[in-house]
Amino acid sequence: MGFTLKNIDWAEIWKGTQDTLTMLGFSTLFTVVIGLPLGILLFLTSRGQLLENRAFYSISSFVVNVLRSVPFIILMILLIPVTKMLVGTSLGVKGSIPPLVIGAAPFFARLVETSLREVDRGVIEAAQSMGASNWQIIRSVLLPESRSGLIAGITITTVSLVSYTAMSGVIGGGGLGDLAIRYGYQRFQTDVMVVTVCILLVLVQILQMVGDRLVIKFSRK
Amino acid sequence: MGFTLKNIDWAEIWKGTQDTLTMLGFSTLFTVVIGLPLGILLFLTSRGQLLENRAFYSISSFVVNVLRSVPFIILMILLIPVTKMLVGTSLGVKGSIPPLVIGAAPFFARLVETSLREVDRGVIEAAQSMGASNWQIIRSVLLPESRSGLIAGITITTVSLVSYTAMSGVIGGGGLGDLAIRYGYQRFQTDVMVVTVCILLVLVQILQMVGDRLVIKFSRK
Amino acid sequence: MIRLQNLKKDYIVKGHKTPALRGIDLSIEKGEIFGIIGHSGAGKSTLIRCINLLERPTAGSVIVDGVDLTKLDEGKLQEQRRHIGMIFQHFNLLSSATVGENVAFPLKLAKRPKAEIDKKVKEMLALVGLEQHRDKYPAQLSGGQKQRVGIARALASDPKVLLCDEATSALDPQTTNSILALLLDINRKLGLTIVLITHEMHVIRSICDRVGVIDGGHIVEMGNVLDVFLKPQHPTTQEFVEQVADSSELRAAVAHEKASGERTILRVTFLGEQTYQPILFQTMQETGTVFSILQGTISRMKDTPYGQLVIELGGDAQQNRKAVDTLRQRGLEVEVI
Amino acid sequence: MIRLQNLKKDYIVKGHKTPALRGIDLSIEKGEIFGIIGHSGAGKSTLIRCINLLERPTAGSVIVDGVDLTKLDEGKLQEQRRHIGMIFQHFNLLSSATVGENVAFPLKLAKRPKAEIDKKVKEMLALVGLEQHRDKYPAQLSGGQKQRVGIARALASDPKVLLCDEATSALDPQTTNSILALLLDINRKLGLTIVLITHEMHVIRSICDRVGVIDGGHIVEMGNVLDVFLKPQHPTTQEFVEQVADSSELRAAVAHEKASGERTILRVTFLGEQTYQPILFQTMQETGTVFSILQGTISRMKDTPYGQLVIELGGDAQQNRKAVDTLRQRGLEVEVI
Amino acid sequence: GSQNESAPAPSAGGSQGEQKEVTLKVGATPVPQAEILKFVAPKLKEQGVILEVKEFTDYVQPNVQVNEKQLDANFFQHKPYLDDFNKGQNMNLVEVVPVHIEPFGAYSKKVKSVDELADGATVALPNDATNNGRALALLEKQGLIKLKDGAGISGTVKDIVENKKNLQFKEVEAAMLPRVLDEVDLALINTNYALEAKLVPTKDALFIEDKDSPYANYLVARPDNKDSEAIQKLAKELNTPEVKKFIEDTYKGAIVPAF
Ligand SMILES: Nc1ncnc2c1ncn2[C@@H]1O[C@H](COP(=O)(O)OP(=O)(O)OP(=O)(O)O)[C@@H](O)[C@H]1O
Ligand SMILES: Nc1ncnc2c1ncn2[C@@H]1O[C@H](COP(=O)(O)OP(=O)(O)OP(=O)(O)O)[C@@H](O)[C@H]1O
Ligand SMILES: [Mg+2]
Ligand SMILES: [Mg+2]
Repeated sequence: MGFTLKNIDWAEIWKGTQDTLTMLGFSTLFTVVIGLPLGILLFLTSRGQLLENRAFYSISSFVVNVLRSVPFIILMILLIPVTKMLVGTSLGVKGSIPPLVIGAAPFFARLVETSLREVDRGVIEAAQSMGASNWQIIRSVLLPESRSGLIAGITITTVSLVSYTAMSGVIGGGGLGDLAIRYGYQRFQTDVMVVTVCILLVLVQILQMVGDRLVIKFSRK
Repeated sequence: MGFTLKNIDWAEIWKGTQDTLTMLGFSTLFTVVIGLPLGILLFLTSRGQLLENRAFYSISSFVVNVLRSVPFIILMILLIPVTKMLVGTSLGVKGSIPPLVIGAAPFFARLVETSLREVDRGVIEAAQSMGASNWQIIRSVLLPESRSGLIAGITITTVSLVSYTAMSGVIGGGGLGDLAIRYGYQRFQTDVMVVTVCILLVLVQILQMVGDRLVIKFSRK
Repeated sequence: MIRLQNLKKDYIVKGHKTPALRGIDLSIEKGEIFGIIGHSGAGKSTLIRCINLLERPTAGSVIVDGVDLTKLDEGKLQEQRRHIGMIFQHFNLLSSATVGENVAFPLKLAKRPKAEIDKKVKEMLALVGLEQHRDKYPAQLSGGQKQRVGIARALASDPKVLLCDEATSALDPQTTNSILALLLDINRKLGLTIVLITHEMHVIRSICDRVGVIDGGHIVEMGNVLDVFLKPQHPTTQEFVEQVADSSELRAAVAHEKASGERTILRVTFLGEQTYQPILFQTMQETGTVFSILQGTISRMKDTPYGQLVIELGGDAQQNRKAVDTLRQRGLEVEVI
Repeated sequence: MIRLQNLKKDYIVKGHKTPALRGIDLSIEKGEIFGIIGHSGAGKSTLIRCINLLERPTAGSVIVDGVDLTKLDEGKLQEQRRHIGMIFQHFNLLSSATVGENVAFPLKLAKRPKAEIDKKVKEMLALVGLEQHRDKYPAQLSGGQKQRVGIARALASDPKVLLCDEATSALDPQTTNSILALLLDINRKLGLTIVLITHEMHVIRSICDRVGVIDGGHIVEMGNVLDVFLKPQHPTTQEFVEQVADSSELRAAVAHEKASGERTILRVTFLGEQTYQPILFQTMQETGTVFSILQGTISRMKDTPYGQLVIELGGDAQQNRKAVDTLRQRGLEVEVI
Repeated sequence: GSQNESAPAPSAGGSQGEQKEVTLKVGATPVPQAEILKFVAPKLKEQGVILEVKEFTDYVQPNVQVNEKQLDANFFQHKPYLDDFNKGQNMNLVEVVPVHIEPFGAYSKKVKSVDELADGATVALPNDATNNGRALALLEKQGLIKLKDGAGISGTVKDIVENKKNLQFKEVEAAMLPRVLDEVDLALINTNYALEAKLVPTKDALFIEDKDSPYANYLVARPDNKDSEAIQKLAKELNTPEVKKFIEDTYKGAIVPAF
């Protein structure tokens, strides 16, 4: 039985690719926009740090954990009202972005927290000794000094989002992963599965390569 | 409409909890066992490092990316033969462990790579100057020096695995997440959903707390 | 300018309180250059880090420029810190910023205009001799170059108080001297107050007005550099001062001469104008005593010439006694060893 | 023991080759203590890091104990490195290991038995005075304490060659002296070869046999410590040596005396036995010249006493000329300034 | 079927062409529902109804979204499920027309007939609410197990009161069933998935639901729009002879028309 591409509808694949890119682009953007400050807060309020605050840390850590422990599909369902409020619909590409972001942001926040913890205390102290405000320390010390770690974190998160987008099929999100599941898995069309997975792979390879380049570029150690 | 626990079958919940713990325990264990060496290899063979090897890095990075970009459910299907070979069945708790591990290990490997990159070059050089073999450098320098980052990485991975285990319902993996989806979501038994999610949450909180403690305990900076 | 009152600092090591500072009282005037010496681990870094509250003291107060820093809230403390520059023992440079950006850092924090920052950075880099390394990252610098970046950075923001923790310990003597000259210059022109930890006696000698000796978390001796150097009271201070005078060498020299029998060995100390006068020679000549120098230094302490020579007299007992008396009459300090 | 042949090292900065070493030829005998001095950024650390190949030279060969390290494969190189201890400028301690574990580290790498390791660690910590800090982590140590851990670690594995990059630059004079005494002791007892970078002239003076001066990636002068110190040829060396003799002070002293009219100023150098003889006094007495010491030091270089005094003669022109001649006849080196 | 009722919508004349086009959003599972919908789409377009098919791989969202008016209708469920859902969720979605039946079958690669099933044999069931009860009911009908009275469509493994052969049940995702057929003694597989996996229900099934199964798949809408012109046009198009032929030709008896 030769492998043929008889089931492939290239228009649909192209649409799926576009959908995946849209979902990925927006969800990565918002994940970073939300996850970065959250991670910084987690770091700053944790034990022994600048804004040590047991209560705040516990609460935000709890919220992050809630979001991370709920299975993604359930999260998606639970978030429907929120999603509708935010983007007007809980369906399709648009509707899948909020759950993706809310699922990935806490995860990214943890990566951010871990990266920031690696910043040399001495350098933070140097900034403090110059009278830097906390905001300045964040912007001019923590972020630049952990830049390569943060970029690696963004890469890891984005690649995870790629496989998350597949699950958005539940709410008709579409995209390549959904195509792979709907045709490849449910309709046993191996050719669709292979093609979509290959495209996903190329996408991920590109993301990873860009990420790696940037990490090396910004690595000053 | 008051909230009652009429649908709760505690025996089943207990069974689900056990299944989740079993899946989590084994998959975390093997994820670390596989992901750690893989992450170390990724790090060592990457540019400017001890065993710099463009070809090897590209290939292993590619494999890692393949595994990370394929939607989990598809990964599970593709892995059926492997799973059967490894654990004798591709069904149930046992059958869900290999795909969980193969899905999470590459992810953990990336976290390991990122953590190792934070180890001070000077310390590695010190070990080199004492004639440490690469293996000794890994064991006595890289691992202990990045210990707190690695623990944070394990915590992040384990918590991610918690939400992954929910997906193993596809192959009858069971566990709390699957209960939440099948009863809570599909059969609208809100009480089951609430109870299972609460247990998951407690689990995740405990994992996170233990992880945080260890990170602080091993943080020597 | 700086007043420390009963300052205490305990570290917690494995759950046990281990005191690093045990009650420091210290007052440093505006425009003063105050040196701190002490053995490794004595508490010098801890003390200096308490001055800008990088280390929160366990007890006591830190008053800088009339303000008790320990009582300030976050924002006010930041405001105060902008006037206190610090050079760190381990440099603490931003590894992600170039040399130029590191030096510009405090200026950026203070939101100075870009043109001013550029000008200042250029000026500071020229002062520490790193113009050509402006675009390198710290990891690409040698140890001494990193330290100079730290110095340039601390000085860039024109602080009123400068805290130096071993600021020249990685520098060769010429660079050290040029840095010291720079500090002295700023101190004189702008009244910069400097607190300076060092283990190099010649740094203390060259620029400090007063010096404090720390031992085991206490200040065990404090005073004008001259007094402390010439009449050290506490054993630790004596050790330090002797080290300069190289007592081990002296012992060797003395042992060496043992063979020559009957001997009188003196330590003669000159100070100020006397130093350059031929007092010693004339006295010996007058009393008919022969002498040789076993060990010693003639040098200056900041602006004051001083000298300390260990000499062996070669006359007979009476001549020698006469010589000692005469030297004393002529105002020299003489100690018979 | 160590032979460097035409060693070159270029760094790549922003895509441009910037040479740090431009062809170093150097040969160090077994049991020798070789000092390296040079300005900050001259290439000292780069050179010493090339000796154990932490930095791969761009060209040239590194022969240690008869083996060309640049030609070895990984495994053999590791084997060779076990015999080369190194003390780093920035300590490079394992932050996750206690002081004790850091010192034990090279022994563990060499798979020595546990009992032996424990014994050795105890012994080394005692030598550097850190017994009480055995269970602390590096972050809980002062700068000098960290450096001492680095020294203990480097010595723990009984290396045949020891590379020291500013090994005592964070230490107070007493601790420095005790460490130097320790190094000298090991050198004498076990024939340890030491290569030592420092910017502290007195370190060179105290323990080095030979010294090399690096400037801009070249060795510009090399020789016995005495020769180099007393007759520096290259401007850089002269600067270094003058710094010890504190030429700035001299200038001040000379300026100070200007008023007194007609004057002869001499730099007189003593060496060995002469140092402790009353040659200077006797000569002056005989020629009827008055003299005062403007600046100077009488001290020793490793085992050799030496002295260098700048004196002003107070006689008339003829007396002064006579005095100079006599001093020269008596074997002193005299330079009229 | 209710093809002849017409909604009292003012604009709903018999004429075509000039009238405004309406878009219908219909949620459906991929096979065969979505395919059937896509088959009728061109004809609806001629009548001014643009059919937008949203594919779901989930059995809850299509109902929820119809109820919340994010979708106009859905096409994925049979009546027992709908009833159960309405009851459970306090909704009153209504069925419009039945279209087809997907007879549920039992397959095996290890045994040739039910009698060969050994004691303690493993049986794979779909794990979703729609099919789980249905599979159990089929097993009960074969006399392999007995379910609690009134278990009905929402019966689960927990409702089994008698299990003579001591069957071991493995509940997995419906589409997974053909893939794990090798590993179990018996698998109850939805026909659509059996088809996809190249099983021939009429030949390979050990037993299969008969044609009068109550599990006909319906087009489902809300009470407020079930009579709208567009929905009615769709309903009518779904029950044409052409569709019947399409189903018979395409699915070769594994899916049978229910009209
Ligand atoms: N990794 C690097 N990349 C680029 N340039 C470097 C690097 N390391 C050192 N250099 C440059 O090479 C030159 C020599 O550096 P090296 O560290 O050998 O100096 P050094 O003599 O040890 O000085 P110091 O006494 O200040 O430690 C310096 O100009 C330095 O800026
Ligand atoms: N973070 C810390 N935790 C515990 N102990 C500490 C800590 N920092 C310093 N110490 C201890 O406090 C004492 C004083 O340290 P400090 O750094 O003030 O010494 P120092 O006088 O600066 O020495 P050096 O000249 O070696 O730099 C030392 O014994 C040191 O081990
Ligand atoms: Mg210190
Ligand atoms: Mg150096």
